[in-house]
Amino acid sequence: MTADTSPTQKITMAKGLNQGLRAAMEADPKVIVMGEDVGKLGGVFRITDGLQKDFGEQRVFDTPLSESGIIGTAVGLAVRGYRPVCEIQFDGFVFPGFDQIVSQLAKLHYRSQGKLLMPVVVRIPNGGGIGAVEHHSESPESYFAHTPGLKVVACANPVDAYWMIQQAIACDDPVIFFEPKRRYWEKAELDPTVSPPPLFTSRVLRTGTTATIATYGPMVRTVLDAAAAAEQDGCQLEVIDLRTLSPLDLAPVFDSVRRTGRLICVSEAPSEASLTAEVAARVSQECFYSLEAPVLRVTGFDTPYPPSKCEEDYLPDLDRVLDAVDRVLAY
Amino acid sequence: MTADTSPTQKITMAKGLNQGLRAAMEADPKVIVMGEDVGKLGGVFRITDGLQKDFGEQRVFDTPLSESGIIGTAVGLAVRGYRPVCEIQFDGFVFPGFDQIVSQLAKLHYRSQGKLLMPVVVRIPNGGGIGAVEHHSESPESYFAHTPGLKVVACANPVDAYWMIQQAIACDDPVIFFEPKRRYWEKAELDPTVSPPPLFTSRVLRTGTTATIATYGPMVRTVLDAAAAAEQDGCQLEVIDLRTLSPLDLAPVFDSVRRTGRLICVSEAPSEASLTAEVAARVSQECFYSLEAPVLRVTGFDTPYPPSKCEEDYLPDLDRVLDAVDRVLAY
Amino acid sequence: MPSPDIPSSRSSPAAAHTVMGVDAQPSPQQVIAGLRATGEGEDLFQLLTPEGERVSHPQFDLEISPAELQSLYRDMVLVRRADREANALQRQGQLGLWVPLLGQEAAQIGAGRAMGPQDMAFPSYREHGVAWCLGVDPTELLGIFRGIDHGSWDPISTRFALYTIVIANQCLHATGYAMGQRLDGKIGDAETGEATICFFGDGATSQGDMHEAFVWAAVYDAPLVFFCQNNQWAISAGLDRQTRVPLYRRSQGYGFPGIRVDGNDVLATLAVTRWALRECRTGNGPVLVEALTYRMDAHTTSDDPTRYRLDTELEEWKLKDPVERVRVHLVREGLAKPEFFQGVAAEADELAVRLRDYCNSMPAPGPERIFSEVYAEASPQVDAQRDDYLAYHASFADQGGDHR
Amino acid sequence: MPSPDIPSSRSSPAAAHTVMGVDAQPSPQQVIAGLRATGEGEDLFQLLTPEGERVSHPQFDLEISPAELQSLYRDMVLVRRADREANALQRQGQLGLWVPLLGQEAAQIGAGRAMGPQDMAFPSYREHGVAWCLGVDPTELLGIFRGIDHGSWDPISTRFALYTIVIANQCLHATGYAMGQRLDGKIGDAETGEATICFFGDGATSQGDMHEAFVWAAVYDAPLVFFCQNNQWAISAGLDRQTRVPLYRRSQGYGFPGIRVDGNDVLATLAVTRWALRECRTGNGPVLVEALTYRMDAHTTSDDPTRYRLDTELEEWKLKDPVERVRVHLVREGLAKPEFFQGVAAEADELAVRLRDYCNSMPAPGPERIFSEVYAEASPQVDAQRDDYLAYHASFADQGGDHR
Ligand SMILES: Cc1ncc(C[n+]2csc(CCOP(=O)(O)OP(=O)(O)O)c2C)c(N)n1
Ligand SMILES: Cc1ncc(C[n+]2csc(CCOP(=O)(O)OP(=O)(O)O)c2C)c(N)n1
Ligand SMILES: [Mg+2]
Ligand SMILES: [Mg+2]
Repeated sequence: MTADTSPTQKITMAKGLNQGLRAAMEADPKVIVMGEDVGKLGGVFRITDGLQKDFGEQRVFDTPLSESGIIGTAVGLAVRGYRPVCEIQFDGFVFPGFDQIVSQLAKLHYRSQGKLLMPVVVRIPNGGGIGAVEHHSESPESYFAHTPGLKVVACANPVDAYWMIQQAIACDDPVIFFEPKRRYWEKAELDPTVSPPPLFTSRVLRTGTTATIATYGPMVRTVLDAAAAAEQDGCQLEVIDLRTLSPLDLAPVFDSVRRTGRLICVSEAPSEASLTAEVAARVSQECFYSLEAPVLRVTGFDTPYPPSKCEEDYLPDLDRVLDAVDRVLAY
Repeated sequence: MTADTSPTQKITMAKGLNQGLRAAMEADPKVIVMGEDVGKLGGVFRITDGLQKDFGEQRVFDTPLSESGIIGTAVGLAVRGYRPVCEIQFDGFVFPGFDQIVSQLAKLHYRSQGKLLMPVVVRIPNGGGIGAVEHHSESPESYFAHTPGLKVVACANPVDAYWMIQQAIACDDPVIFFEPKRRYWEKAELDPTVSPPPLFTSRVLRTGTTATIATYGPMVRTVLDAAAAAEQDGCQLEVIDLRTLSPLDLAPVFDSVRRTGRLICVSEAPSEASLTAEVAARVSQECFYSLEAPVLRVTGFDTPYPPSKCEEDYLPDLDRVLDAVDRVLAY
Repeated sequence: MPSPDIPSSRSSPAAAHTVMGVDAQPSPQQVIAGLRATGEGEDLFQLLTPEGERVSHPQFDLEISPAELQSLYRDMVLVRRADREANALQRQGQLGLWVPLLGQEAAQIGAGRAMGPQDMAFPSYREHGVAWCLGVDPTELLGIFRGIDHGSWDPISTRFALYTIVIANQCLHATGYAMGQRLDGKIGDAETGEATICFFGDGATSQGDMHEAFVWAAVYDAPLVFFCQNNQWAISAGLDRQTRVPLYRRSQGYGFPGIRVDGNDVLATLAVTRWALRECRTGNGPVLVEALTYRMDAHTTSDDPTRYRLDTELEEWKLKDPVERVRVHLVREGLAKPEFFQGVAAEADELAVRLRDYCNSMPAPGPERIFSEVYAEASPQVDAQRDDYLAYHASFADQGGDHR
Repeated sequence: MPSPDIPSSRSSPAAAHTVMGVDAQPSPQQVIAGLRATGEGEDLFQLLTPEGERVSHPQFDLEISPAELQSLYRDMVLVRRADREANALQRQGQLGLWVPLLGQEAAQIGAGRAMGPQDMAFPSYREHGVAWCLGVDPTELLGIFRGIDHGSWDPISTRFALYTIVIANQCLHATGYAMGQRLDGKIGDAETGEATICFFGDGATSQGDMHEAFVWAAVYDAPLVFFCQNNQWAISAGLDRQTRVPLYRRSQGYGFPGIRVDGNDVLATLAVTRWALRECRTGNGPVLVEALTYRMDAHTTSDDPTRYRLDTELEEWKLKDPVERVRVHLVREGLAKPEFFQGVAAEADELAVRLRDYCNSMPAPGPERIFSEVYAEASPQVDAQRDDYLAYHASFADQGGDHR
């Protein structure tokens, strides 16, 4: 195959999402995109760039400044047969829409015993590391994972971003879709002819024998970097990108831990009652006889997100991950 | 001491809360009670019964039907120097106020670096078991425990109810105060002259050697009943009422598990990314070398709360707790 | 640092008042009391007085045959009877709860009967009368209150969304649905166009979602009738806990019309709602209708209204009973024979028996119901929990049935 | 089952319109276009025209000395200069973000200067001019945008609450605070009574919290001025994404007065806000003030307005510049000498230098800041995490400073 005809292109995650949205809109006329500033502006991160121009103001529209309105009307539009893709501008602004998500979006399929479908995707750029002001660096994913009736996924690289957004839109259940905002501009090769793994599966990104690290979203890059660094010290880390946060797909993690005997779970979010707690609890139970050390968690602290000049210390980084590796190996 | 002069009285949890509120209002004129129907009606559970009559409409008032309004104005009243006690009518109705709780109530002390105090108590009757319609049986405590800046407690008996509500009101931090609604009418002896343990501590309610059970709120009664039943089978269960859900006070749990080698954690809430996951994760780590079996969790299912005719099956009961005891002992 | 010298103002409060169209200088108390005048006034649109007298109205009127009048009467009697029977079933322990519609029959039948076969309704939780008009049988409402389901009817084929308990949530769903009607190009003709109607109470008007629904519906010209049943109470909270001024005025600030109708007058409610739906279908939506009515029973069977309102209030409202005034009208004008009334009464008795029989024979769901339809596309997590629990549950059956 | 025969209505849409005070039968498009007429009209209250001409107003007027005028001018020039300097600091990498006030100086100085020393303000995040009036030095705003703090000033002693980023959240805080002023018995006298003023944008009016604040403030007669800076844009969303009609009309539906003022006219804004605060202090609150103004710069330094609005719009608004019209007025009427303008310009230069110097020397917080003041009463959980992390952090220092 020559370079000219190669379908592969190097894209950023932002572009991957944009192209994925575009493909989903082309595939199904019921897909609509709504949110604050998603039209002419293309979203504050430009994820919806050009979509209004190409699909019209009926299918891509700016909304009033009201998140409950965004989710609540999306519910009504779904009842009417649409497949709304809602953009929440920043993680910290999903809370005015939390009631509609938890009380309605998550429950209507169950309430109606399947008579109503809720194929709504709520896109949320999440996490810190971009030097932003308050409320722009939150990691609220555990709230949604704790909410039955929702599905929750987190993409971590441009290729997954491209596929996962399409799969989420095609899913007949409500999907809370997390995008690691500080990774929007990282690049990877996308070959759109290679078909993707199913949406609700986790993936082993790197195999290893010394210890396992499970993570998701913005921390995947950090953990991969840590694994590369650790290799130089002769330490082979197995890295798993969870991808689906609800339902969790822990089988690959169990398999891995049965081989390595050690697990570290990494997330930016505060730790108390979080997804990392869930992973630790489940693995501690399932792999009770295989674990040679307790599951360690490397997370954000149980404090509000600090002023951004402190975020380097707040966010787990390569060093904190490697420190945990040292600690887990010390058992 | 003769019966006449004994300060002890037999009260329900509802009465304990009512008297606790009354005592707090008498002690501090800045304490005000606000919420839907808390005035003449005394709240749908009558927890605020008689307070408006005795303290006046300025200090005990019915609000518009708006939970964001309840929390948001309470924040403003706290800035003004008041100590608002907000009633949320049912667990399922806290979500319209979630944004104000998470974005403001939890963060203002941190944002202002201590220049503002947020001594606000949000009372939430929680849990199922009363045969109610949808949204009236939720267990949302993990959402709050996952939110830095909040403190979260759950009372489980009339005596604790009486003291804990006073302690929560006296606390200078925002406290989300869970009341197990199906236990409102259970009775116990209250001796108001005996001083209570500190608010943010868990308590061993029953000592035992076979296994430890940690729980809170409505499940405490269930677990105590299970422990009594287990005793007949020669099984000595240690029962710990967590009482404080954030911060957790796990030292007594660690101590206990180091002795018993086994832990079961019980809650009505769905399990994914919940408080029981947190307890399991922490205990699995701290007591790694003491645990003779994995920590088991007995919880509600990861489904929306079902129609109430199914709630007997949904809610952990004596049998499910004992089944878990059998399983944890089988390791 | 700011400059210290602050200029002073000559504008007096009195002068200022004139800006708002108030010339005098009333006391603060007077101002607010004036604003709070929420009673019935000339702005309350009526076609049938409490005494059963037919009045006309310069803008709206209704041409209505005796047969049509009878059928409205019949609907109201039947839904009232179903309501009373369900209330009794709760008292007898057959239902866990009931939410009575007593007193709101005209508002609900008037609104429900105004709907065309292409219109969609989003109720709150008290709209048993609207359900009736859309062909949702009263038996289908029982599951919710018996704890068997969260709503059993098909919201799509009946065009009656499921009951929504979290106050005002449904108002945004209705807005989204109506936006969809517009996106689908179903707006334009007063008869064949589509519209949506959304039901909510006076208390609901204080919720943020209500406002956002107003904002969105106005911005997107949604074909949506906001139908407020102001029954004057939100549990124990009287109207003054939600507003200073009549609720129908809310819409003014959003740039769409609001109208107040006597919600105990089925004819006026029918006429106004029909007008409002036509406005919406032609593209002039949204429209707000406030139906002034009264909750004649408790908030729910769990409520005790004696704690917060006077009996005299109820007595006054009994004089404005929505069903009685139609009966009086039919009788006085000779529009219905005694046999008609006997027939309706017999139908009501039959309905009550049918409801009771149905209720008593409703099967309780098994534990598998907990796990049913949590997702459209199965979740391994829920499936595993289901399988575990059902196996565990079956183990008791094996042991001889009961839990220990 | 409902009766099948549905009576028919005689009410025509035309007749119906008359109910709303509209006699003709306009097309849906016309109706909505009419409702959407949000431009400036006779309802826009002004005391100083864009050309710098002093006009009077029958209801409001302002007696103002040359010195007072000069001081208002000075405030506006200085806050504009601080704003431009901060914007430049962001461009130079000294700040992570800046939120410009450019164009909104008159609205903010007018409102801020109307406040008495007993009044309290709840800002959004763009109110640098109001901060100025309350003695919050511009340097104190920098920490937020440099990522050093979330607001450093004392909200109690300055009577200027911290910036609130989640849109409209602060409106409920202001309502609660004003309810507290009333509970404390501080209402009654137009001069000595207390009032609160709450700042928010046009976009904020669509949030549920805004509505709930209107409801609560009305129900509890809160001494609260709702001050909306309608700068016509919410990032890229024009006003038509939030409303059909001018925003000041919103208050009508809640039963309290609303007034629209030329927000680029510092005199008019001062007069109206002063009146509104007096109304509130005497007990006639709440009051809504809409200050019509224009966001002359980007939403923030991260924004690119060329993507969504035309330059011509900005050019038009430059003709209505809030600072320039005061300068022209002072010059034309001979109310200030050249030395005055030179003095203010020199002051502005000094302020800019001071701001820059301060910014460049702001120390970054250490990691302990993460754990500081999470709670008023220490949490063992946070303390343990702090101790662990600081020990871990110190271990790098021991190793020779840097992370590996
Ligand atoms: C968000 C929310 N808060 C509180 C409740 C509890 N609640 C149920 S009905 C009700 C009063 C509703 O009043 P209104 O809107 O006037 O309707 P009505 O019951 O009078 O028909 C309240 C407070 C609820 N269902 N949802
Ligand atoms: C709840 C919430 N949603 C979204 C945002 C993101 N955001 C920040 S400013 C803004 C526009 C605000 O517009 P407006 O209220 O008119 O104020 P302005 O910025 O024009 O002063 C938006 C959408 C936010 N801060 N909070
Ligand atoms: Mg009501
Ligand atoms: Mg704006």
